[in-house]
Amino acid sequence: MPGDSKEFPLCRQLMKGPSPSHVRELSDSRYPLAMYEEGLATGETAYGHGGYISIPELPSGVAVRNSCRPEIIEESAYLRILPPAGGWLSAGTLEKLATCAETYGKGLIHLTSGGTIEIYTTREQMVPMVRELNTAGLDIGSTGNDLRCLTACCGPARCDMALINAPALATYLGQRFIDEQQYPGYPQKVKSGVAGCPNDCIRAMMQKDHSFIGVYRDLPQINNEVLAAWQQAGGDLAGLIAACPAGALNWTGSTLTVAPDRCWHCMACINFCPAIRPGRERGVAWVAGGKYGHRGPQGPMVGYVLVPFIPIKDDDYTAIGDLFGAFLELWADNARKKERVGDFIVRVGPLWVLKELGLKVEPQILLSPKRNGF
Amino acid sequence: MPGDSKEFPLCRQLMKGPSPSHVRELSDSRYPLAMYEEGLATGETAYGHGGYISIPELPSGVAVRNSCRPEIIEESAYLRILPPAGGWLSAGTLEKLATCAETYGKGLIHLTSGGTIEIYTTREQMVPMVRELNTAGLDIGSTGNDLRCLTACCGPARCDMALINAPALATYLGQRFIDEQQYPGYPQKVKSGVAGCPNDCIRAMMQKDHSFIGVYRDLPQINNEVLAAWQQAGGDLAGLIAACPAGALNWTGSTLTVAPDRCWHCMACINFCPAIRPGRERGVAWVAGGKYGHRGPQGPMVGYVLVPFIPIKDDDYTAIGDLFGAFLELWADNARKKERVGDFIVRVGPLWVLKELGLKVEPQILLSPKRNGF
Amino acid sequence: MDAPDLPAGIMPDYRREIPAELLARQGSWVWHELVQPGVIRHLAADGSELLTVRILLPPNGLLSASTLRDLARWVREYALTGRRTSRQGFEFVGVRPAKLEKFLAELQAAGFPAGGTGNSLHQVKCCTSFIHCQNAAVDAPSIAQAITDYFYQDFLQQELPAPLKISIGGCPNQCGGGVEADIGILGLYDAVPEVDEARFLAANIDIGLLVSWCPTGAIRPRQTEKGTLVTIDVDRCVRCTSCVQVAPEGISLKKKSYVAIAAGGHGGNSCKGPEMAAIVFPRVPARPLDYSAIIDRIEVIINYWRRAGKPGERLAGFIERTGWSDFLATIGAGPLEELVDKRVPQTSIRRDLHFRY
Amino acid sequence: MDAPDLPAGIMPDYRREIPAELLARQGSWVWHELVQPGVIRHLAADGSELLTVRILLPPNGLLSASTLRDLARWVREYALTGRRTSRQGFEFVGVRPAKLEKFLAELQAAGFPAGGTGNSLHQVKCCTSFIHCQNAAVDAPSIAQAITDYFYQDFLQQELPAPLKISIGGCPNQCGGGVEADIGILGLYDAVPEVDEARFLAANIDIGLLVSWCPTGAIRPRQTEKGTLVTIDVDRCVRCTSCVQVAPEGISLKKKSYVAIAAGGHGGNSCKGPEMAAIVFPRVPARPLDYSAIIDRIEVIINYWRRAGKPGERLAGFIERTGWSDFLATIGAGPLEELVDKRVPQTSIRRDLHFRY
Repeated sequence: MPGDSKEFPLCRQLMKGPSPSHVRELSDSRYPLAMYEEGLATGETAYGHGGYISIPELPSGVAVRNSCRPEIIEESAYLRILPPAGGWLSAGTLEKLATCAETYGKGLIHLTSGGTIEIYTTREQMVPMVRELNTAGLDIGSTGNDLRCLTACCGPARCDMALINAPALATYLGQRFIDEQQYPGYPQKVKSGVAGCPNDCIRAMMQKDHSFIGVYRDLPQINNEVLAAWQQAGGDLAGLIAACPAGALNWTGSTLTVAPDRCWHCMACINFCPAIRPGRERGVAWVAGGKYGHRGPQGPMVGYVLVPFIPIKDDDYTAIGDLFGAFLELWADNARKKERVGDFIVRVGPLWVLKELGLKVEPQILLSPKRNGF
Repeated sequence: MPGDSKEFPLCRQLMKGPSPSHVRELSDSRYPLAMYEEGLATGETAYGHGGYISIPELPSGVAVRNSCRPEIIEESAYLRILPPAGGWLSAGTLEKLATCAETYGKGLIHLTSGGTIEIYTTREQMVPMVRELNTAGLDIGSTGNDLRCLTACCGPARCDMALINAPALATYLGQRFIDEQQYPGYPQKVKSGVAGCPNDCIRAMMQKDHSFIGVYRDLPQINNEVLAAWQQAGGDLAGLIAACPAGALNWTGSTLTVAPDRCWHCMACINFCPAIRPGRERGVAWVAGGKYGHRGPQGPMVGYVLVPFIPIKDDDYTAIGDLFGAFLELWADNARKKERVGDFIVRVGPLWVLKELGLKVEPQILLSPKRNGF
Repeated sequence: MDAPDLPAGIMPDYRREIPAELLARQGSWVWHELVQPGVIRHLAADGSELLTVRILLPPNGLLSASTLRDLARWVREYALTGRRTSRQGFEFVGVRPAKLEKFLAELQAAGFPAGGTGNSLHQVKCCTSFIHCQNAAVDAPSIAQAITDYFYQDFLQQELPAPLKISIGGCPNQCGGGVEADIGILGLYDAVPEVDEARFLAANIDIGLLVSWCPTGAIRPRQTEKGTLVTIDVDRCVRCTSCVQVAPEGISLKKKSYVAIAAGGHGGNSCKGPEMAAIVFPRVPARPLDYSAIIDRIEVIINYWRRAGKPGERLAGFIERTGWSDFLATIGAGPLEELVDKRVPQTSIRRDLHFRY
Repeated sequence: MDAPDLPAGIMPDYRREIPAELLARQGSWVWHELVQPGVIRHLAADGSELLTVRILLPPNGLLSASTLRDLARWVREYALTGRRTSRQGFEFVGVRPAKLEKFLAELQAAGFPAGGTGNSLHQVKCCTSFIHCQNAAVDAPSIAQAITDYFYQDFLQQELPAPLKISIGGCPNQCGGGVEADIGILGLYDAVPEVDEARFLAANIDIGLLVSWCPTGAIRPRQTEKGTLVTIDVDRCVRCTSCVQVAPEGISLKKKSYVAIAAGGHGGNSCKGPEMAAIVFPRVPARPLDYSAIIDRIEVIINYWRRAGKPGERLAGFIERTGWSDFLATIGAGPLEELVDKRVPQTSIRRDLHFRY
């Protein structure tokens, strides 16, 4: 930031608080701070409509924001990088990103809310930057009407709740559908996610057009020895029993059991107590239609469950990939222009989607049967 | 029924079971049983489109069903009688109806599912029959696009749960809006009901376009002496506490209390235990939009609560009548042709109705605030 | 709404139907209990009592004048007054305790037994159908008769987990209330209405009303050289027959019909709040008088609830506790594909992972 | 999707980001516990441990190359690897227990303190807004900064009833996820978009898309002599700005803006199932950098929940237990008229009598 203390007064103000400041990061880079100051001062963004651009030799993942203040910056081009699943970033990758951003960009990295990584740059620097990213095992994509923001939770490398290997499944899908991530050919963007268990820490059911969530089909496994130790150490048994939203936990006085007909296979007891572990019969539920945005007839919506349980055995994701691809094709063939998956499913009906894909309605996906004779 | 045992075989079959038979009633009257036999035999009704007819000197409540089998009966005319509220029928009224049905009709009385009373007759007999009904304090109406099926539950003359005098309120409304019951001037029929408490035994919230339901605003009254006696007589205290859907009942070991912040003012505990009586601060909730029929954009629907509590003091129903009339006028002025109240309210929004009537949104009517930024 | 040349209308005064001694007791009742099937005792704080006897009427509240006179006679002899119930049954209110046994015997002998209270099968409510209505797809009264005959013992005793109300509506108008009962039967049409172009054009049909009344937007106007016609989208049509009601002159229906059976409707506000019944058997034949397919399915539902329901647990609460997936599987409901909402909002499909197996 | 002349794309392999010793332990973790704010200990069945340190990043995940190098250096010196969280925070995974204290002190000194775990304020998630986006109605990062500064202690300690997640989306696209957090902030436009007829006609605008994208049917095509124009129904328009996104050439917007504050969003499936947050303050000024009106309201919400929430009770569960009517009244929400759904289905209005006063 320039030395003159009268410059960028609003930006300066954002560096005064105790918490980490984005303005400090911006000013430590070659980001044009005057653009941000302008936005803050006028109460309107200084960027104008931009879009995805075509750069020879590059797939999607290259875009530009127009500028309403060309005297500050003509335009702001940026690359969008496909992120390693699960958010994992080794020291080497962090350094490689830093180097790319410094060498070819504005020295700034953006970990977006959608899960991708962006580097602000110029059109000219894009091809060399992508070449360098490629050598580091990274690539660009995820802009325009393509398969976007394919993300996962951290997975079993760190999490004790992971029912499936979410980063592995996301990586499998990402590789199999790499063209769909890089070459926009869909009616609209389609965000996808893989969550390792029904806790859905990444909120895939709400944010993603198309997601798989790890689930179990048998019952939570109770280890009564561990339970006794947990109680001795102050574990709150009454609180545990009350935590079950389905009222499925029963305490006989000496052992804890799960009522098979009541358990709805969530994570409440498992989250609460180390003596309870998830069931062993595992797979994914398939959910489609989530979105945060207020576009389209439905606006923001939570996705619909289309299949409650698809088994996963021996880390074979082929069947899930087949379904993932078949659905995207069905949507692409039948959606209206710019129709998000959620709006599409509401319009054609979840039933139609299942029928077209040759799938049956499993009773578990019914909240209740319809309450009319139509 | 004619003596020939080969006639009306299907009708005959319906008289063979142990339970009371409608065919026995039909055959004890001058109802043309061949019409019913025809319907049963073909699997299709033998009646055709009919409608409400105009008889000089009579208001609505006179109608006709056409016949698809004119050789059996040319047409079937009928009167619809406004029922005494609460379903109350004295011996004298029963006899008067019997006499009217025999003298002027086919000797058959129909207690309809909508709560009215019908007598099948001919066009010619209508005027004299209505004159005789009038002398008995009865009148016709409730056909066509008018105020229909204004009914109530039995009320405090028999029921221990009645929070308000539902038959009295229904009778007040029926008298004040007698023209609206007799002279169709609305866009569509509008069924109305008054239920004495949230048990809503008459299902007004579901069946009626427009209803008032007795509610209380303070807390259920617990008599701990009666409670002790009830427990001694085998009353199930744990069952009582579990019966509260809001988890608002607390047992201290010696007394039972209601948590004021949890109680949602239903009848669960009051229904369960004689030691708990409804609160004393009483009034009605106003509900609009219920319907069973699969017509209109919404099909069958439960009504919306528009006002949670309108106090009733000293049996003064004027304010409720004012609201009842104001709403009907608003609907009549703004509804589309043949638009039921439920479809109307969904189209214009409950908020618009409240605003036009100069009413505020009370927080109790919100299930939750809207879950989008629209 | 001026009708100056007509006499002022009369709203009947319910108080005239109730003797003064009972009117005077309005609001004094503080509790009620079931004495035996069909007999309810209301209690006042001062310990006084009021007996009610509820009887089964024939389906659809159809009563000959002579039956009506019987009811009147019984009222005069045994009770203070009477009332029709909202389910088309009948109650004698203020029955003299000393005469109760005699009265019940007389009712039984006359074929109008007392019952339908508490944990019993209550009066089956239904619409008029083939007896006196042009809209009926199926004949609700004869279905009601068949059901009541078959489950007659459940009307006479109180051995079910909780009250059981069955309602039958013969067509999509659902005057009989099949949409809201513990078990509901809905008469439905099989065929999509058809437009008779010549008759349609000849009649003066309100096309705006026709289009706006269609709940699914299946009817669209179509300009032709001869005038405005409509087309009916077969995929969108839900066979509600609204269009036939608006334009019987130009739109007709092949009357092939069936019923859907629904379960778990509930009113009142002491549990989840009022909810319509949910369709569990979407397509059951209902050719008069062969109702075995309907009765079989109702029996499956009742038997499961009777076997696994807790005391006091209505069918809706039972399903809520055990879950729809179990209920649907146990009763053999379906096909499941036909239980899913066809219209927006598609509230029948889950948006959480609360699965029961 | 053939692009024969381009090299095959690369989906990064997440396993390259995780050292072999940690990959080998995949699936071995059976429990986790919070050691102190910002420090999580995962436990394996064999008793071995894995430490994670979570730090606060600047709003919106914007990091200079030098900060990125700091992160890399810390990974190399103190941990096995790192990861960005889905809330734009950062975690060091596999922190060496012996070096934990030193590491935490170094992070603190560098201005990236550990925290945001368990019953604390977690990283405030937000979109890019005025920093690099054309759609923003308000500037989410500076709002996030103001909130984080103000509630900084709640990030550093775990004294709230349960975790608290705040998200901010600067425009109706809601990339920041304001619609789903415990407390969400949604940037909204005040003005209804306006059609510039001359520019609209001059541009080649896809009218079908324009009409179909409008969530409320507020845009209708209108034939004029000059060509097809559109009109925007002011009463129906919900200011989602979809039309401006489809046709920026012909439809423009006065950029007066504000925020709505929502509460009680929740994901996961261990309670009611995922639900978006509900609007409680529909219109709060958000002029940069005067965010006191936002912070005041958030503080009212947090203080009430802090005072009356039970241990472990997320904001949504707290509201569920105490009821919306109480919550709205206590925090002074409203005006209530603006909290009601404007669109079908109007799920915000009750259809039962479950009233709390």
